[in-house]
Amino acid sequence: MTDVVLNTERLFKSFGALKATNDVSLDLRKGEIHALIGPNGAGKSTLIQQITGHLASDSGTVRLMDEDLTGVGPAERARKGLGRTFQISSLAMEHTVLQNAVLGALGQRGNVMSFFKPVMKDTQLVSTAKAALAQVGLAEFAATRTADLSHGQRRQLEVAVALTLKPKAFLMDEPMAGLGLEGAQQMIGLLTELRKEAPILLIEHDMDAVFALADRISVLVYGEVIATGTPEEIKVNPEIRRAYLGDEVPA
Amino acid sequence: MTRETWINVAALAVLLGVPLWALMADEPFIITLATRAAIFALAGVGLNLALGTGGLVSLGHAAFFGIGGYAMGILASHAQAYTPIMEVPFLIEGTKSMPVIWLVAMVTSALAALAIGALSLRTSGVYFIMITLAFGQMIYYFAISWPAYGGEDGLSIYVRNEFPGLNTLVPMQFFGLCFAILCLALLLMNAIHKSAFGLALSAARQNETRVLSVGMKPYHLRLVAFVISGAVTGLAGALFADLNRFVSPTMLSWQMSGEIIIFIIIGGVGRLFGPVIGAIIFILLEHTLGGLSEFWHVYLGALLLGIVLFAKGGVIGALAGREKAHD
Amino acid sequence: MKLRSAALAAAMALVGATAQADVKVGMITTLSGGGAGLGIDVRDGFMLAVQQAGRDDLEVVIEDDQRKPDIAVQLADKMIQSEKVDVLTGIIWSNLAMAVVPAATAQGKFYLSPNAGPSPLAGKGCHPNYFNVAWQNDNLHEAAGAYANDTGLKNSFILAPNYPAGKDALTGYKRFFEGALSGELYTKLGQTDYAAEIAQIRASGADSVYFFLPGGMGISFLKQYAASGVDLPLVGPAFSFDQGILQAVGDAAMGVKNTSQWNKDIDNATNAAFVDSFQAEYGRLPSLYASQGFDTANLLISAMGKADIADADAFRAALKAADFDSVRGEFAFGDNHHPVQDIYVREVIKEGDVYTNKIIATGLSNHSDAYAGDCKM
Amino acid sequence: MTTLLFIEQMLNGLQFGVMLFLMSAGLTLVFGVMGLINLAHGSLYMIGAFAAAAVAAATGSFVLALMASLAAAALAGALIELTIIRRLYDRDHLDQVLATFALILIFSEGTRWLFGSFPLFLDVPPLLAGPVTLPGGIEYPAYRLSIIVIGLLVAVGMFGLINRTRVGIRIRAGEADREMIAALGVDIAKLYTFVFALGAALAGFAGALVGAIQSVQVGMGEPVLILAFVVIVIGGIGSIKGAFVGALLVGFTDTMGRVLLPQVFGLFLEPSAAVSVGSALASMLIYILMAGVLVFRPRGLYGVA
Repeated sequence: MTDVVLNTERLFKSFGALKATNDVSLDLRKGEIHALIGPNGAGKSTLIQQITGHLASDSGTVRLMDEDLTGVGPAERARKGLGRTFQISSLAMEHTVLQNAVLGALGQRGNVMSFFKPVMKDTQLVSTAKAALAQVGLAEFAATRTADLSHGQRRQLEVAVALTLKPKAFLMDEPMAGLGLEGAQQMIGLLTELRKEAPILLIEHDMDAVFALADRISVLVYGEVIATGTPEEIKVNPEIRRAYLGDEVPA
Repeated sequence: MTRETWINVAALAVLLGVPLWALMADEPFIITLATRAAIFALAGVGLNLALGTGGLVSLGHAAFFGIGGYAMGILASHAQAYTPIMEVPFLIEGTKSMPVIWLVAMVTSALAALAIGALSLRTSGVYFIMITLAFGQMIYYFAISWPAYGGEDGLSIYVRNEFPGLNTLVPMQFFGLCFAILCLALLLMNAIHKSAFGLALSAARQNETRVLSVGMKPYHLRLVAFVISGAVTGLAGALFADLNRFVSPTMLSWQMSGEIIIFIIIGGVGRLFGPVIGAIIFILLEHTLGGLSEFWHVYLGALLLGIVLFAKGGVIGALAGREKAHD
Repeated sequence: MKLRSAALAAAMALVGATAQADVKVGMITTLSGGGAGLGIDVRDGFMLAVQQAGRDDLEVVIEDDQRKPDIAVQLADKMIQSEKVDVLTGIIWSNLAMAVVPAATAQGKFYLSPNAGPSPLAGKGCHPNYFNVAWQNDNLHEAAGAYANDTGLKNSFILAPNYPAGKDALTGYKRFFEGALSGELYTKLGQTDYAAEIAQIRASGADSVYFFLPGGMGISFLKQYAASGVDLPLVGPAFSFDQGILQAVGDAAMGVKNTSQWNKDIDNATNAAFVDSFQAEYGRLPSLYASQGFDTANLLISAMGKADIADADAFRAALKAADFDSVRGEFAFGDNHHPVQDIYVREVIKEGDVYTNKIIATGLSNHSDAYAGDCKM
Repeated sequence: MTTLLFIEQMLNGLQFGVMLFLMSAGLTLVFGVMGLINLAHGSLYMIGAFAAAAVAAATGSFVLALMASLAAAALAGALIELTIIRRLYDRDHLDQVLATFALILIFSEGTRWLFGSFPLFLDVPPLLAGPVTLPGGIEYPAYRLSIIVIGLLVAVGMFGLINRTRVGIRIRAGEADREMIAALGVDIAKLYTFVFALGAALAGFAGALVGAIQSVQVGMGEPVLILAFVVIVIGGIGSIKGAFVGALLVGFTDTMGRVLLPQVFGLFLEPSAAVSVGSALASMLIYILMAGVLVFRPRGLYGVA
């Protein structure tokens, strides 16, 4: 499978008696959006954190372009091409929008230990950052203080920062959360574009968005992947309907 | 120019203008006071990189201030006694040359900051405050009980050290030197603040995960900031010891660490000129309140309390409003 | 801080043309924070003498050093540079004196020490313009060593805080004590719990304990020692048994021997008058420090009567003559400008409700100090 | 060193540890519940000692003095909580450090203004003066034994309060989730005032208890403050159990370091150098311990992440 960009093999993570992830194997292929769904507490966020390296796995491996990431810290995983957006906006709130984007570009370039050159006059970084802002539709807000952005705009900025990293794979944790209908539509449009740059592992609660966007869907319940398939396959899978959608939906 | 820039220019003008006036009015003591303010400002400028930009509340910066002071005291006392500092494995002589002393002060305090920072930065929040305090106390008690360099009595030198082309014993000339160094340090900090490093460091203060997820290590950023910060504060310590021609463990006490933080708070945390304005006001207070009452610390406490509770952002914050998100 | 006494201010208003130059004194002492009691006593003793002299050609400027060396240096600069004082005095602590005195005397000012007497200033670092009116730091400890010999003590356990004055103290004791040492301890500066040390004393087999623990450390030690049931005789220098802190120690101090160059029962007219007038003025018994402040001022005033401050050599000679009535009785300066004096042994007693001392013996007579030989001037 | 002396020194270590626990219990309680760093804790300790000394001088009763220390410190605590401290809960640690540092200045000089610059007299009650003989022939001061007992009682009492009482449940709930407990109808502001006053009372009580065998003077709170911080940081800030373990650890380390280090260095250095090096190291020892603990356990022994 040469088109696999990111995959996990038999990931485990327990907190005491709780098995947050239990033997999770997934892959993310070139050009696709792979959605990860499951009820609250199913272990989605734990899984993302294991993939980004914020949490150490009890066992199992994460591979990016066939490279084993075991023992590699979150910062290095980011530099190797994992672009992540957060469930709760995770931005430098006092900085401007452009500064946040430049921060991403800077992380991608490396060499942060530069003390004398004004970073906001570095044309290369600034143009990368501006391009990313333009792509998510935030170009006109470049000089705005991030704290002054609306909720939806912060989500867009999260994506823009991930873009500046020129990632090999995106990991997006609920990018639609809290967005209005219009905002969600906008975000769906944006993600559709983005999959061309790099595949997206998408965690999302908004089922309309998931079924509209995803090429494949995996369902996580009690830390286990109970099924993976196309939206159509998932829709008709009776086991999933029972386990995930609940009993009120007749099988 | 923004309002903050105007305030900054005014602060420098006051710091330079007052001693010039004092020179004309033949009030050499005012010049000494201004020198003291400039040196305290420098110490604060050093700490401000860690505390303001980096968000690292170090309650142990007196360690670096004192190490800088002792670098001066040890080098100069050996030079004045014509005894070498060590002979094996190689000969090290004392010196009375300020540039050499400054270099040694900065290198030794940077090394100390590297060691202390490398361990302390494993913690965060209150634990960081307390572990830096612990390291400060360690060095303080070491200095008090180590007899070789005077212990609690400290070390006196008879004449101020030398700087090529200047007579440092003339108050105005020594002030000029300190003022110039302060300006250089401000330029340096301004450059750092606008640099790639500055952007990343201040982002790490605002949001650690963000910095991690764009591929940078907050630990490294903070450690480098802590080392630069320690070196600048150490330089201030060497100048302070030279001003008094004396160094003692008092420079290493936790109250000293507290005072350096106070300069920053009065002026404005994270503001380039915060420590400058804070130090000027602190010196001013020390001398006006001291005349009012034997119990002037009560007033100082009340004033400090007022600033913390009601004037967030210090004097600069009150006068210039929120910091401009600059680019 | 300028605290001119009311009487002085009134006198100042009457300043007329005098033949001699006025003398301006800068007093730097500790008036706030932990050690303020000592500085306040020195100041009060000094100002009492100034007031009694009623001279209109003497001005005193008083500032608080907060017990911080760098503040003391700064104040000294201020007094010399802007107040243009002729004489400096007042410093309580050795480390502050070491910071201020060498620079002040080098600039041609006179310095009269009412308390601190660090060894460098008595020996190699002595200076013609530096006069110590109290003692060299080792003196009281030396007298304690001599007294221990006199009373037949053979085996002492000694302890002091781990800082230069503490080491000087034990060195001073050992210089005169001829018996053996069953233990020598340096405690942490500012330590407040001495249980471990007292256990070591109990186990050491010593026949006596000598301790130098100034301020709160001494109070803590004495209380804890009294409660421990160890009953070896205690000897200490006057600092832990002074009028100011004795009341805080209470019964735990009763009967303890301590060495001092002054006590309120020294029998001479000056002393009696001093004790009475101090009590009348301030409503408390004078302390050792007050007596030192009083003597310092009277030394200065005696010199003003003999010479003009403008003529430094003559003024210095007048100071050296020490031609004043000391509360200690006989008083003279040695060649290194430190006192040559008797040092007494006192015992803590209770007079009515007040704990105080009475002299029971003389530890050393006409005692100088160990460093005078190193002084070349 | 004989076995007997060793046992006595261990007892001293225990006693010092318990004393440290008394000093730090209030501090860790306040931090645990409100997340507040209170540098003025030492000042409350001093207020307790001064109140006890003043009342003991006036009435001659040690029991009344102890009660006065509790009342005065609790009152002072409640007062500053209502006027100042409650504005600090939502501030960052830096603001808390500075504001409470300012309170130290005010309290210290204010006390000096009221009581003068000389230490006050406070003695142990006659009943507990002098030593008692323990099994094995160790003579040990009765008062110090009482401190051990009282300290252990306070420790048990605090565990009981936190784990067994309604107030304790509220305190624990407040630690976990401030908004939740407010939603449940508990007056969080009152609860905080109560906890702060309780912490202050504990500090004042320790001040009176320890003041009887130490010096009651202005500035007595600051060394205690630093020690208390060392203790609670080692134990994990906010944990009563951590404070207890940390206090014992510091007590033993400090006591045994003072006793043993000079002797250890005496094995290979000449006596005066050994005493000097050993004492120097002993005075740094607890800070070395604290740095060591934090390097390996950045949140202290029982701290929560």
